[in-house]
Amino acid sequence: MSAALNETSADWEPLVVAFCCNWCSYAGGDLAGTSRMSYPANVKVIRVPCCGRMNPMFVLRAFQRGADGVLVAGCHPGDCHYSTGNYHGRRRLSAFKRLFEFAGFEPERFEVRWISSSEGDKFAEEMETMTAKIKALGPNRKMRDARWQSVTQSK
Amino acid sequence: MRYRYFPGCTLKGQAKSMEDTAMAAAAALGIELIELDEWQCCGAVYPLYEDELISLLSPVRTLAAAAGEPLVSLCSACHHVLKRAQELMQRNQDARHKVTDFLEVEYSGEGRVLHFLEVLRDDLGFDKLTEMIKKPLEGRKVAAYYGCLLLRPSKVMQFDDPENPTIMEDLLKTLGAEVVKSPYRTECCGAYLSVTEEGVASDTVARIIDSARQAGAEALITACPLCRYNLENCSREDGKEPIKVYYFSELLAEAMGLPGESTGADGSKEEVAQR
Amino acid sequence: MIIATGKSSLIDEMKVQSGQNPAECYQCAKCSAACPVTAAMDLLPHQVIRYLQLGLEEDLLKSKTPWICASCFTCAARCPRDLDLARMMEGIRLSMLRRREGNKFGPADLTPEQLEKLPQQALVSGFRKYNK
Amino acid sequence: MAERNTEQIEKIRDVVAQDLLSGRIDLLLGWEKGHYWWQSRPLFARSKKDLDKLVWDPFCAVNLSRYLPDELKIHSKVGVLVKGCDARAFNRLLQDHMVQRDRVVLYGLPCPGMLDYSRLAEEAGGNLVGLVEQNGRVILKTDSGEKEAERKDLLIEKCRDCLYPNPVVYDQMLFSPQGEKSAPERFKVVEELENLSAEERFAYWEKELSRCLRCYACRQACPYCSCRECFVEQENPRWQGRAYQTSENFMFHLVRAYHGAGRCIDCGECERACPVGIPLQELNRKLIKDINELYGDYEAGLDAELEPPLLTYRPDDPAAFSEK
Amino acid sequence: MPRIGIFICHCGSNIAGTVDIEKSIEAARGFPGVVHVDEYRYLCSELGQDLIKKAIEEHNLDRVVVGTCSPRMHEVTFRKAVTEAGLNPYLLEVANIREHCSWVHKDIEKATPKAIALLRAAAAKAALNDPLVAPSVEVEKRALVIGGGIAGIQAALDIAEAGYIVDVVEREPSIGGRMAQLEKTFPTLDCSACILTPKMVEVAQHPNVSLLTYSEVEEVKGFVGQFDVKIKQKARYVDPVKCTGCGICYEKCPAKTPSEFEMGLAKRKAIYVPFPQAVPNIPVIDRDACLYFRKGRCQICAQECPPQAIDYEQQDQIIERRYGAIIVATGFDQMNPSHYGEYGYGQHPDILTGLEFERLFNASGPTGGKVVRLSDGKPPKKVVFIQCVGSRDKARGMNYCSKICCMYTAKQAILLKEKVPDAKSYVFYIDVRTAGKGYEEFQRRAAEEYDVAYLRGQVGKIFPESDHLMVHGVDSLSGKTIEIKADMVVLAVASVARADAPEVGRLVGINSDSYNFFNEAHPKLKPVETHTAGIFIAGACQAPKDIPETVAQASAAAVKVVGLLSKDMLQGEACTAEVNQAECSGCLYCEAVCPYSAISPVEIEERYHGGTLKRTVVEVNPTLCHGCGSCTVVCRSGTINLKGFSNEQILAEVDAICLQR
Repeated sequence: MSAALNETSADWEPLVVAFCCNWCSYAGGDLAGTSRMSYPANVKVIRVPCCGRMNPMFVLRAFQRGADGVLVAGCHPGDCHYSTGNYHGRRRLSAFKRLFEFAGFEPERFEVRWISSSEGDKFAEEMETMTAKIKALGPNRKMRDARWQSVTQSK
Repeated sequence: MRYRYFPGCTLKGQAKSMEDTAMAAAAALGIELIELDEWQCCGAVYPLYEDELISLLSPVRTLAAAAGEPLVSLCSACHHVLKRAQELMQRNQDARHKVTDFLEVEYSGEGRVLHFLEVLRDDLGFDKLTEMIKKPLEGRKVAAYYGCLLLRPSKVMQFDDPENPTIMEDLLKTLGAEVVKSPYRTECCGAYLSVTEEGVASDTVARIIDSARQAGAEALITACPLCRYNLENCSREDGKEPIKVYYFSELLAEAMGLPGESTGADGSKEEVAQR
Repeated sequence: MIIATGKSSLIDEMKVQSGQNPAECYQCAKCSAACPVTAAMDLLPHQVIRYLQLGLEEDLLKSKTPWICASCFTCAARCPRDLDLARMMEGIRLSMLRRREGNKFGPADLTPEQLEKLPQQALVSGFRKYNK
Repeated sequence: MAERNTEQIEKIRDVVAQDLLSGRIDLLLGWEKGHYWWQSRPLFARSKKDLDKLVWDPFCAVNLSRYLPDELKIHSKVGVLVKGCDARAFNRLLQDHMVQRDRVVLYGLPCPGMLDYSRLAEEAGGNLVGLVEQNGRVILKTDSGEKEAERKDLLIEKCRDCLYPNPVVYDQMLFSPQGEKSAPERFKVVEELENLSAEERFAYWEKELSRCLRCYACRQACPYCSCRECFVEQENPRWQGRAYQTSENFMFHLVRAYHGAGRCIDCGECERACPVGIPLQELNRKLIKDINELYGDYEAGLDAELEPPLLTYRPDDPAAFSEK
Repeated sequence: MPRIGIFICHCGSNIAGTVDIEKSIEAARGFPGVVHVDEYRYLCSELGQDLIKKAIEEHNLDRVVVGTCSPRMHEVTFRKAVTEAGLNPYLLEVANIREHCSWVHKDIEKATPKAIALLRAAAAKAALNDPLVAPSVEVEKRALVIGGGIAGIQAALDIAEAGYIVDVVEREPSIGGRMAQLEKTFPTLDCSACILTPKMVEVAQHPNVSLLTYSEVEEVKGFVGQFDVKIKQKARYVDPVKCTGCGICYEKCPAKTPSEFEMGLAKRKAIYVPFPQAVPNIPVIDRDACLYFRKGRCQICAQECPPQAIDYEQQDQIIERRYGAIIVATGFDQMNPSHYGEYGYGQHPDILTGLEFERLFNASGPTGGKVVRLSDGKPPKKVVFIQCVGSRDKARGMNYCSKICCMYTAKQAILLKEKVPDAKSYVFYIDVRTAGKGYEEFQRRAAEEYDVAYLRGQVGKIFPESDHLMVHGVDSLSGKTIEIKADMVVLAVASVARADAPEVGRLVGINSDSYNFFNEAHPKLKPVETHTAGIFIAGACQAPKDIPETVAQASAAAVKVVGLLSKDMLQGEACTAEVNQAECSGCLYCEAVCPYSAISPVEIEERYHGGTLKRTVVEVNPTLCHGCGSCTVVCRSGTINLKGFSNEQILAEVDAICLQR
């Protein structure tokens, strides 16, 4: 069954790409695992050293390639492993989020969360919520690269 | 300086002298107080329960009637209810929509809500007032009694330091009186307990008056008709030298050399606190 | 004494309508120390919160204390837990008025002397407080 | 023909000619007439003779500061005529370390706003052959006669909401400054777009951006595009796909605008340069508006000493996410 | 084309129970560049690692991907394994298919495709991995301790005893800190000075310790092993070499000002030592109080000083030194309770804070050790102690418990009884907290043997009346409101972070909690470490604590420092930023956002139109770079990149993850 067909059917499952800071949220995700919490498999995590490493182009690329939602998770402001990364990240990604919404994306499709390494429960919860929100919105077709789709189908 | 003025029920009755003296003083100070048309009750008590929206109807109607102009009252209870209702309207959208929809008025928390004392302190300035004092209250030992409603909750009322207020003392100083500070000046007088539990009010009043007397006060000022009533009527017979209770505006008018008399709570003139 | 463990509708309602959660109180009793009218109370203010915490609804409904409370807000002004006990007291009073469907106090309860002497403000606010 | 402001042009010539002669500068960036009378293009004057071609007329819209980084590679000291927007562009380049302050002489020209030929032609109706300016009005001359119009109605888009017509940085101000300006409608279009639904907004941009030819004229005109290699041309990594499709156009324009976050001086050159008329400035203005809202008022290019908002932070900054 | 090997771990049934290993292997075989795929029950075991090493040899693998538990768990293990097989450790990539997959998903139908996506992303990233080498950093064998209170003193002594050089920076003219202000210590009632002074002398005389008193840290740059610190030594206007500490100067000085050490209850001179046992015993001149500095005349101290040690021309000095490690031990403040209007602090001389009351017991204190009322000099007969003033108060104070107040209040009540035998103490408390060796016994002694009335409740308001303080309180246990005609009230105010703690934190590069106390790296397992390598914390700058706890923490921090200084070299970070200088436009935005000053401008020469052109670009100091990557985002052209998390790698991961839904 092709991806395109999949998307209209009731059992369509969204793809959520989560960029997680190595020091807090990624570890929070580990804790969710060690605590055997559960969240939807729709979420796939990419490890980054810090949310200050998050280039908005990574987010746009994900949407081009077929992501339905993107989450960036970093340390709580004030707790950055590199002391200022998330402060910078907060400004950069806030500006980007506003622009992203201005371009016509639904605000829910891109979110930033602060999740510490001790917040396994919050990690699971945020992944659950994000997935549910994206599910309710339906598949993202904005900026989706049609050619990439055909690659997807052939694989 | 132009303000809309909300009198409230008591100022047209027993506390007429507060209104008369304040209006006279305001006129002399160039403070224009324009009484709201067809005003109604201030609401009497601010509803502390979220679903008691009915009690908000009259204060919000009043606030809306001021149409964004600064709204002044003299009675501390009226001021309290209006100020808190305004804060709720600013803070709680849901309540605002319900109340304004029901009243069919437009109001979203705008306009300054002031007590006349604040007008004197902040807008006119006590310095300016000094120039208007013709008959300073020299040698008169007067203590301020604040009560509750002007001060608390301080986050909303933002009237003065809730535990160590100074506005009335500063006024008294301006009027030339000898200011006496009594530690119980911010304690409750018993409020409407005098209606149902006179004994309780007698205790609280006794403490306030004793403490003022001990500090050397010969008279008290207040901004609340109910406080004045309690201070005058609920104190126990103890054979000591009585203490006079005035509205702040009465001493204000007196010091400015304006005609006017203190009206006791029962209407008799120059009535004193203890018989 | 058996502590009520079941749900108390009064307390649940009180929590929602007053926005106050009695569980946040750690019983330092500063409210009682600050209250100017404890002399006439059968329960001290902090005990009222304790009763709320324990779900002792019936005992609360019998208490005189909520009716003694003069809403002077001194307790709320000084509470280290940022709780507004004046709101909780109001909640209990209102629930009692609403449940018992009767008024606590009306014009008939006033003496002619009181009617004549009391300031209008006292009558209006008194009726507001004691009537449904 | 546009009537030339000969008096002003003479004054400019006098001043810069002297500096060219004395060696204070060895190049002057100014304007000369283009192919048509309603076009003025950059002039690179190295001698007094070159200055004969100098003009200062209502068509000198081109932002000259943009040429500084390249010219400074071959000239040791460059003079440049700056309008309000050229001066702010200079500050932008200064802040980006693309120019050195002591190697540039700025001649300030308070700017009355430039005129838009297409608006002139439309207003004139017939074949427009020239114009005369008089007290804030413009007399349009056509084959069939004359027509008068309000000057402010004929301004090019970027000048309509210009807040700073006077140079904010200069070595020498040549004329007395223009009066204070306000731009109440600066964010009007942005706000209108904000009020649309996400779907409507996307449809709007899809329509606009689908027309992009990816000629990158917007980038070439822009004073904040100062990279040696633009991300669109990079092979490794390949940020930007080569294909002419809307997805890639979105990528380009969102990233282009984002690269100007906290840096764009709102000079409007990108939009003026766009051959297909994409309202690029609205993307830039959206970022200006939001950054001002979130992190305090900041106008890029006003003061080169003030740190751009995306290079700094406050610990209690607000965020645009649903979690603060 | 790289030659990638993929190894999938079953982790017993931890992974294999929820991820279909067979299907995963099959899918992995199809990933670009993959030449070998294998599986094992426990890949982290000795045998599992051998399996990888052998495959590297047999299949000539140049990249390895393991599908295992979290990289935070075993990345190090597998990096070591591939190194042993001759590969650079950074050519390994981990796909976290346990914590992020098999453990959080129950359905094998959903977990398997996700595991495959994670493996694909790891393989895509691995294909772009470069061999990396972590730079080595030489360790400067000298430590800096900031703060000369008991924490700083203890830490410095321990480091010095281990044989390393240590500098102690103290802002005040003398070391000693808060402990020097105390009369006695609980629960033993040792005289504070008697146990502290010998330590102060010991640290001052230790050959490995340099005391920099009346000094402040101005700047900290660098990183673990090599912190470059600027210290400002403020001018004392007294030559420390000439000064004999005779004290004639402050005896003769005519200018008086409130004494900080005495909490403003007494005056000191403009030239002064803060307290008699000060170390070093060298006075300083307070410019703001000195008549000579204010009005240009006086100079009495200079005239009277026998060794002529006064030097009005002395200037502040900047000392620049390199340290291998830093301990921050900057202590705490007491909350000013003036905003509690009901307590009337600051409005009546007989309403004191605990520390102020403490000074009344001290023989060199404001009352010469007599416990008397400051209003009339009479000994107080009824003293009310109020606990939790500002602590446990989310409305107007601090949410936390200040931990020491229950104990010092009991102590002060006991001391009071000893000094004024007919005095009666009343303690208003919410809870009495006495966890600690001998603490509960001590507090009980106060209540049982020293006649201290513990009243469970709080005080509503204090009403000053003629010659006494009317305290309105409540005892919730009896349900009685209580009024006490007190002679004195002592407020056990909250211990709070120093007002300038956030600034110190920023300066040093460590972060704080919401109360501005410095954060430890882990609340349980790393109590003295911070998130910044090489910087440690000790004492009440981390949270309120008593002396034994402070000393224990100081020794712990010292051990960490000694461990660090015992190494000659430290391994730096391999994943650092790198610049392509040819494409760098030199806008220097990266420099502006780098938290470690690792990026700096540098001029290069370049051919241009036949000639050469000088232009500015940036360079990265890899030993300073921590690899946060913040620079990469402000670099619009991607000219500055992060090794190990490069733009190419992250984009490849995005592409790979999005490939299969």
